[in-house]
Amino acid sequence: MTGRLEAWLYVAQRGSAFVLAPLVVVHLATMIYAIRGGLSAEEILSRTEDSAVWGSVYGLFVAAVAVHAPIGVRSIVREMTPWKGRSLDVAALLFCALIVVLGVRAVGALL
Amino acid sequence: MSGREPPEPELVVEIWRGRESGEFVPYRVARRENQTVLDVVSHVQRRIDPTLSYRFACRVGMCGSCAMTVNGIPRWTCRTRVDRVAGNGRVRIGPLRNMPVIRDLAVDMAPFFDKWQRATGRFVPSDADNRRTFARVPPGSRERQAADAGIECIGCGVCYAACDVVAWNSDYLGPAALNRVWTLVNDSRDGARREHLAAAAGDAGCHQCHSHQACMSYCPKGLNPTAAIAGLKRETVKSLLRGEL
Amino acid sequence: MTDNTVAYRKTDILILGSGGAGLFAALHAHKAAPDLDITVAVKGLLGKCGCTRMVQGGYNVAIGTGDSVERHFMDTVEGGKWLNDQDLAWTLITTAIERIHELENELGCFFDRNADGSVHLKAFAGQTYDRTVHKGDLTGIEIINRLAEQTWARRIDRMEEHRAIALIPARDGGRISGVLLVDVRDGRFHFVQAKAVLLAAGGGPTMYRYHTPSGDKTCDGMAMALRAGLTLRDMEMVQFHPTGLIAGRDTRITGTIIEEGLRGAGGHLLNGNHERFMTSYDPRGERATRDIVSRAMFEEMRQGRTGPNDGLFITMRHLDRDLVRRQFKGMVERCADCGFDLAGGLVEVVPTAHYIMGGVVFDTSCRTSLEGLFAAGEDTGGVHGANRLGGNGVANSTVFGGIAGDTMGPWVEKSGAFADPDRSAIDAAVAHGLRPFAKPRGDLLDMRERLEDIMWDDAGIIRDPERLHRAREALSGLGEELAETGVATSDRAFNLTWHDWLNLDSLILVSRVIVEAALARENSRGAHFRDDFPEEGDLATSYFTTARLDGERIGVGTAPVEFSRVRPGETLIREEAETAAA
Amino acid sequence: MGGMKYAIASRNHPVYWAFVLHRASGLALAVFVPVHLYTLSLAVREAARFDAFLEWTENPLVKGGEALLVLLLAGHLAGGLRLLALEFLEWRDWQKSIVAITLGIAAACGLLFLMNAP
Ligand SMILES: Cc1cc2nc3c(=O)[nH]c(=O)nc-3n(C[C@H](O)[C@H](O)[C@H](O)COP(=O)(O)OP(=O)(O)OC[C@H]3O[C@@H](n4cnc5c(N)ncnc54)[C@H](O)[C@@H]3O)c2cc1C
Ligand code: HEM
Ligand code: SF4
Ligand code: F3S
Ligand code: FES
Repeated sequence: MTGRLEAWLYVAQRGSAFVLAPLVVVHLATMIYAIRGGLSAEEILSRTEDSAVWGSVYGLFVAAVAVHAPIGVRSIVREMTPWKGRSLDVAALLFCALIVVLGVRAVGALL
Repeated sequence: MSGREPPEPELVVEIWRGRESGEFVPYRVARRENQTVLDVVSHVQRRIDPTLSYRFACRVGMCGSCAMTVNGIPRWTCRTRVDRVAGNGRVRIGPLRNMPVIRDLAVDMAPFFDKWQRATGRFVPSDADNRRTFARVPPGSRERQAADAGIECIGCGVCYAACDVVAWNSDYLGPAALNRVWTLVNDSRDGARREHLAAAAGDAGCHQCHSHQACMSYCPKGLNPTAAIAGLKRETVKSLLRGEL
Repeated sequence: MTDNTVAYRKTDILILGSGGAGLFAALHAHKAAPDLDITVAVKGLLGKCGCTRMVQGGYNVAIGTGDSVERHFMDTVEGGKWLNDQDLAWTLITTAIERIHELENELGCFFDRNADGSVHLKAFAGQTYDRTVHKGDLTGIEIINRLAEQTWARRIDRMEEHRAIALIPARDGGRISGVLLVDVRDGRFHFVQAKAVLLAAGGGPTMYRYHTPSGDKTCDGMAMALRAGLTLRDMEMVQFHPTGLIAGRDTRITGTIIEEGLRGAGGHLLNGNHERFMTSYDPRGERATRDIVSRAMFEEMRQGRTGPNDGLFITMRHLDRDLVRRQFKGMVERCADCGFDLAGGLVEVVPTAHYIMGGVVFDTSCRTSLEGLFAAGEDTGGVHGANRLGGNGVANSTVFGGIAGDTMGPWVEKSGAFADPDRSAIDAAVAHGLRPFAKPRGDLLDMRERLEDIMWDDAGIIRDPERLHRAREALSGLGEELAETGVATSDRAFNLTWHDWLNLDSLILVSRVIVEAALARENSRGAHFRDDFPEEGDLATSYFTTARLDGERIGVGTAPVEFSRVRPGETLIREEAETAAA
Repeated sequence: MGGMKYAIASRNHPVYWAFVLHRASGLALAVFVPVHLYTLSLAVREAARFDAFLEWTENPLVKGGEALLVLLLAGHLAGGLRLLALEFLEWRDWQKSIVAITLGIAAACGLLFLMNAP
């Protein structure tokens, strides 16, 4: 990564958005489909357990969101609050880590 | 009295008086046919309050000196008819947003033009020997059309005043400067494409734009900086991925 | 109450004005002598004021196949009715070729092309060849934007919104020492001491009721030159553009140009009775030259056959409206913004004062008679003679601006020196500038309107001694009135009303010179038409007028034109010379 | 700008509102995602608690909140696609009117979700 931080962040944010777009479509579709008749933990698990496909789909989802959301929140904070600079960048990284950790736990639990 | 003429129709204008802090002061101005907002401001200075400060030069939309905020919208005032903006008979005129106020309606445009330079908004000759001919550039070519699309900027600062990203990030180069760089990137005669892209991709450059499209909505020349900046985003990303930035 | 302190600063080269002349001078001086401190001081924002920016038509240059410098030169001299300084005209035409390539290839102007990619040359009135390079109908914006960008990019200082008010001679006389300016923003005085000064404030006949130039141009440069003892020439030569817009009372846009191309494309001029009239003045009708059309229009107006705002009409409605809308897009939009339908309706128009051919006497390297003072652009006289060809104006400012830079750079390095200013001259100029703060408030707008009426009615398109004498009287009365009129406030910061006063001060002085020069020329040449002497006079004994300030009096004289390259009746164009000989 | 209190009317144009929605939805999603992931991970370890949680979500207020989130996700997706089209495709004039289509898609998704909900 050269000094062009903002340019790279842009690439990462738009790149992750490209990844997220189809995943979100799928997610929305399953959600709309799945909630017919109500949800239960078992139902969710039966749909996802031991499915390599679902595993990688959600894994990818988590990874993309972990890239996408912190960058977005960082720019919102930079623009709309006085908070700028290194500490904000670190906070964004921590937010990214949080999503990764929670995401790994969730995906692990589902599988 | 039968000989009395009917009273002239009047317009109430509220004009910003002061610097960064100040107030809107109401004035009553005679309505005239074909009156522009600049005419109203001139009327106040010439006939009501001689201390009112504002700026204009060409008076026909060529110099970009006369832009002000009219009812909350940045406009060139010499080409804005009062009829168009005075729906309810009231007009509120302030200085442009996002630039320091010098006094009343005149703002300091230096930051705007400094950024034009920081964005490398200037031509760099490509071929030092070939100075005695005109480069052949077919008018229909894609590059020429792209360069022409943004070339007629008059530097009025309307887009800059309309853009919230400028308001939020005082380093952001802004729509006009980036529009100029995009013109140069498309100018087949220019010899510094890389430098232009690098400047546009800087930390306060094109990637800060959220495509609000206020710039293109209010540009009095009908230019489209949004499209120019989108073009820069594409080209800079290409260069970035190729390791050329 | 009044703060008359003066801040001092120094620069090697001080340039007044940021039009084509000023900016070219800055760039060339910087190139010729990169170590010098160069400062551009300008009344408005750099590049955003003055008339170069307003150039619509384009830039004349003899680069077409079949065209030649001789042809362009002959057109210029014949257009100028043989009053041009031929060496200046020759310099203009030959250097324009260099300049246009510099504009395109070094500064980055992107002029229009033909379908095959070569540069497009368009026709402009009064020329035997298509030789006008342009960028759409906004050539000036392209030129000035590119010049300004290049200036910003270099180590060239800017004093924006600084208005020059007096050229200050050296204490021991003989040369200039610097310029006194007012910082418009805070109203303070600055004396800038300089080794060389360029006068490039761009003239501008804004003393006429209808005028085209930008609002910042009020003949300050010419007025300062007169007060510094310089001689002006050809000051009776004021060019009127036939079609200026009238939008009604108190509209700033009134007087601005309605494009000439409209007449070329078949537009009709109508009088107040909605009748065409041009055909009864000239067989070419609306397509006759600028001066003939302007005079015919003035005559119609004098006869009282006018529209609601005392003007005449132009109309395109008998033509294909979509075509008109496409071909004259900018103009149609501009009219629409003012409430007129150019393609389908009537637009009220009037001849409008456009350009002063006269100005400071200078030579082909831009020197003036005052050592250290150089001049270029519309402030100068002699290049155009009695009439300026459309497209030769911006060529003039860029050509001579560049030459001025080329001259000043090496000149300063070799023989430039800071001279001590004549303090009494500074004090007098400060006192003069502060005068309105000590006088009772008056109606400056009313005075400006009276000035414009005097000049329009009595020293305008058609002149005679009776009117000119009336104008002389009225102007001297107006000058006295101004001296006793004040601005009703002590606050000098961004005080436009004070500047209105200073503007009037310059305009009245230069108006007086125009009137005196017009009285001195007892024939009709180019832009100058005398009802009592409608003939052009003997070309072989052509003379030009000169004017200078002697105390409060304006001294006018005449001097014979030197036909240094070609005499009336001869031509430099080889084929024509040969056919004539055969 | 300090002191100068007047409405910034220039913000009142459709694209600006689209931006506001996109930003608000992005922020809301960013807040929701960690919560969502956390509750999901509960599913395995404490299926009972998770089901209790799901029951809680039967509450109409919570239901409404969920619908809103779907709406936001759909809206953010549609808005995001609009931006990607604007930035990565050559400019076409239809991009001026794409805001309306975006809102339409988002609204449709939200409605579908609500209609499907038991
Ligand atoms: C509407 C219009 C259209 C024209 N179209 C054409 C055309 O198509 N082709 C053509 O060849 N010519 C055209 N001309 C003429 C041409 O514009 C001028 O001849 C030329 O540009 C003058 O250049 P300049 O540098 O001398 O002056 P300008 O460009 O006018 O610049 C003068 C500068 O001096 C500054 N100044 C004035 N007073 C002071 C002061 N007291 N202190 C400091 N600075 C001062 C001004 O603010 C300005 O920056 C046109 C003119 C007008 C008005
Ligand atoms: C769960 C998923 C998502 C979360 C949490 C999320 C979050 C965010 C956040 C917080 C922002 C910053 C908003 C701003 O700057 O105004 C943002 C911006 C963005 N999002 Fe998302 N987003 C998600 C999904 C998507 C999807 C699916 C797309 C794609 C198509 C997308 C496309 C974009 C784009 C293009 C931006 C940039 C906006 C800008 O810079 O102007 N996002 N997102
Ligand atoms: S892009 Fe348009 S709004 Fe912006 S400075 Fe140029 S002309 Fe003005
Ligand atoms: S308004 Fe500003 S955010 Fe971008 S599209 Fe224009 S520069
Ligand atoms: S005064 Fe020049 S653009 Fe309005």
